[in-house]
Amino acid sequence: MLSLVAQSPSPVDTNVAVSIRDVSKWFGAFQVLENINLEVRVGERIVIAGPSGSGKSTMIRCLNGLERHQKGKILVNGTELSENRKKIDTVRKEVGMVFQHFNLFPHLTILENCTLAPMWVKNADRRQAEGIAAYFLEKVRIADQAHKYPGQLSGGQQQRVAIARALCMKPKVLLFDEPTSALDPEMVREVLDTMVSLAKDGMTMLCVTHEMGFARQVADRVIFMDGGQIIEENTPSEFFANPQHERAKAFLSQIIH
Amino acid sequence: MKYILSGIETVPLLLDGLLTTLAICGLASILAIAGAVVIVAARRSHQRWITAVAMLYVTLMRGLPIVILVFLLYFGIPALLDLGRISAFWVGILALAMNGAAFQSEVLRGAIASLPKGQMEGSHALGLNRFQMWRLVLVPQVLPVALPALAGEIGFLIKASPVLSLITVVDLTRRSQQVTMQTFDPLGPLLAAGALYFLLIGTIGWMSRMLEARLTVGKSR
Amino acid sequence: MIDLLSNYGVIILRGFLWTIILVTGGFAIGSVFGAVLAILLVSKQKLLNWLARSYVELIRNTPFLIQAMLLFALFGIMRMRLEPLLVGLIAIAIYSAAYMAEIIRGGLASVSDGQREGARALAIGPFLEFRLIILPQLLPFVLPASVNLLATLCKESAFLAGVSVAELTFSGQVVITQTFLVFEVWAVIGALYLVLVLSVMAAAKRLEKKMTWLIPGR
Amino acid sequence: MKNILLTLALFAALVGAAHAEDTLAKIKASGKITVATEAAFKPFEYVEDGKIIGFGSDLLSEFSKDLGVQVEQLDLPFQGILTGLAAKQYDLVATSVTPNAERAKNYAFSRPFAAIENTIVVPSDDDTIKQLSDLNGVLVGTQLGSSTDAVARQMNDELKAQGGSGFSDLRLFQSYPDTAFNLQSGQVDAIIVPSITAAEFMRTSPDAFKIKFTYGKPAYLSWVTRPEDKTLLEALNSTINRLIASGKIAEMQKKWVGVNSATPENGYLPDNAVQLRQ
Repeated sequence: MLSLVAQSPSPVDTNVAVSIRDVSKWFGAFQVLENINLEVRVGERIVIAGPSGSGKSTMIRCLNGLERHQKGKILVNGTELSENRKKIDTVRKEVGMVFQHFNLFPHLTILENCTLAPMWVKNADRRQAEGIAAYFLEKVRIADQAHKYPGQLSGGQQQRVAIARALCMKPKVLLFDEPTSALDPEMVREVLDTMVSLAKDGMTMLCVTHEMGFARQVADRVIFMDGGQIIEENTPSEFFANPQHERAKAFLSQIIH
Repeated sequence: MKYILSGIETVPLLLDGLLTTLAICGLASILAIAGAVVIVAARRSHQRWITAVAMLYVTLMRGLPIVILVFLLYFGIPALLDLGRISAFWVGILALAMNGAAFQSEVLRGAIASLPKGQMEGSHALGLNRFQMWRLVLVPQVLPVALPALAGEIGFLIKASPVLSLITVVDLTRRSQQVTMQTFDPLGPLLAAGALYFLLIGTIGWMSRMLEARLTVGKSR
Repeated sequence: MIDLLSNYGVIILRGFLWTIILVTGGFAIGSVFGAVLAILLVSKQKLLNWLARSYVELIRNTPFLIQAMLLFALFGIMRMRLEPLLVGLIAIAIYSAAYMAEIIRGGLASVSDGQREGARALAIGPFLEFRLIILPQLLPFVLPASVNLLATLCKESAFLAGVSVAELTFSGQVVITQTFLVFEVWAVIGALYLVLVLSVMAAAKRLEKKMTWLIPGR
Repeated sequence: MKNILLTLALFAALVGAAHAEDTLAKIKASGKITVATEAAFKPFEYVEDGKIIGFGSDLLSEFSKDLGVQVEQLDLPFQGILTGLAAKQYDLVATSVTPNAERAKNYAFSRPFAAIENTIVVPSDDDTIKQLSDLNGVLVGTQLGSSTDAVARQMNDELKAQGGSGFSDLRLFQSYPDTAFNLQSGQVDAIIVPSITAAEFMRTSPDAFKIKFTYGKPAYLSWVTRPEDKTLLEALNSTINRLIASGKIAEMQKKWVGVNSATPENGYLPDNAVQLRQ
């Protein structure tokens, strides 16, 4: 079904994965997000860039309720994020997140990290959960490490496990919060490759990252944020070739040498 | 409330007990730190039996309640060896110092263990002798790590010091009991003594935290 | 020495058993109370947080003997007749709760916020988050530390003799008033404490070794 | 352990102890006598305004005057006091001690300077305890290691011998004032204390307690020396004899205790007393 009025989709529009409308957020007196409006369609890959403190991490953390917005409306797969715990949990089951510091559970094996949530949250039985985990660990090319503990893996491997762990919940949307910025340079590539292959499979992705090569390669749109606002929104080719905004230009000149 | 008031009135009567507690803990702390250095040196000795004795000593001190240590030193051993008169004040200081030395030696050992290995190798490479290495290179690095913890250990020492009220020493605890027996006020003097201990130990703890904060300033992390 | 043990061994043994009962009982109650305090210590409820913090600081910054004396004086003023052994047990519970609270709080602080976020992002609810993520990471830290606390309690409990609680040290005093065998009695009592405390400490060490595999980052 | 002993031996050597010579000679030579007192036995020895005072202090100043020496007075709990004497930590126990069979086996006692009785004290509102048999099933308290500790055990045995159940429990406290606090706060039903202590309790808080009855023979109060220190004991006895003869002891009894009690020159010791065998 195709919506005719793309500007104002109805909440039940199954083609819209994430819809952010007029969202603002404050930490105390400091405004971190200011009237954010963004709509992500199913299968879209969005890269969010911007200097540190621009609110980009906060924005995607609002999308699974790790942060609460104070004004505006956020709909994820048609569910509105509110104070309601049930709704937050519904959203979290459908949205995977990959963190800068992986946040793997150190006391559990790789396999257990991947089966924990499916078994306890989605009540999958062990064999089923392990089957799914094995599939995704294979996909991130780390299946041979399944019985090791996170502490025994390199950073890049850990991040790939984190991606697999998120995938095991069969999410409709994947959020990436600077997934490569805590990694040693030689490990960035393997994680980005994994993300590219996910993108090729049609996963809806929102990535906060400074990896502009990745943005060029897979992003449908680049969002540039500064001072808690979305300043520019463009296709990657346009954004890199011809940034509209002064601050975007300054930012790009800093990160692309 | 009435007891809090009577406790406040009691405070001046307790001050000489407080002074005794301070004197004992002060002297015991100095002895304990000196003893700790000796124990650490013994544990680093190449003579196996010296190391073994030092370890045995530390184990004994960690396993024996200070109450029993004091009773053994004050009642038991003089009776066994037919020693002459010994002073409860000094036995008390000795007991606290013996106990403190064992615990503080562990603190020092930990601090020394935290030094990067390269420091010793570097010193050797520069041709420093053992003494120079410790004085010029290692001690200045160990102290900032160990000092706050050592100050904290003094707090433990003060908390253990009421044990001396069980032998002759009229410290803060025993002084408060004396006042209780004199005035038949069962709670006031105790509350006052408790408050004084709290202030004393709290101050030591606060100082050790300040020290820690000061010493870590300017250290790259 | 043999005379001493055959005639007064029962008194000493009874004291030894009471010390074990006092310490383990007080520790058990103190642990529960300490866990509650730890939750208050990390809570954002200002008043409760302040109360818990004050309690912990008061107990940790005063000598155990003074606390025990105060407790006896308080029960006396309230004219409540309790077995001295029970009051001693309560004193140990009160004391250990403060230290336990700090141990648990330290354990909670050692589990990073990232772990909680990781759990939340997977839609794991608060109860499961605690059971599956926080608790298993807390235990390797809390268990050895609390067993060490137990060893400390064994030693501190000797102070209870000063308030006439019939534990091991007090039983030593009783035997001495009847035998005047000062050194022998304190040597026996000391040996019993050594065995007790060192075996508890050894248990803590084993526990620590056993649980290192659980500690993040290794 | 070896380590502790070595340290201690070293330490003791530092403190300096020449224990081979006669204690009295040593006291006179050093010009100082060290005595141990449990200052929790009003009116004989107790602390007021940080100073130990009482009947014993008056006696002690007479004794030191006779010897011509200074006094160093230690205050320590009662249960350690005799063993500390045996361990030579002081020259004399200048605190009131009753010569009983257990103690007389190991220690020498001076001529008594006062007589006391074992009294049973109850809260003033108690009407149930009138005689020994009323103590069956009652929670009784006294001081650990005191003369009344032994008396209490004897009473309990007697109750049981008469077919009673005995005390429900005998609770031992670290000092006599402790027993009074615990009686006052209802922690025990009755306490067994020396009559003088009981009188003191009555004076301090007249509404709280009642003296109910006395038990056994009167007991005497003496000071204690090591059995081998005969010269010191003789010096002490001569001071006490002098004071009794001059009527000074009676004066002191009046002043501190309020009543007079006669004390014998002989026959105050149990048959097994070590000093009788010498």
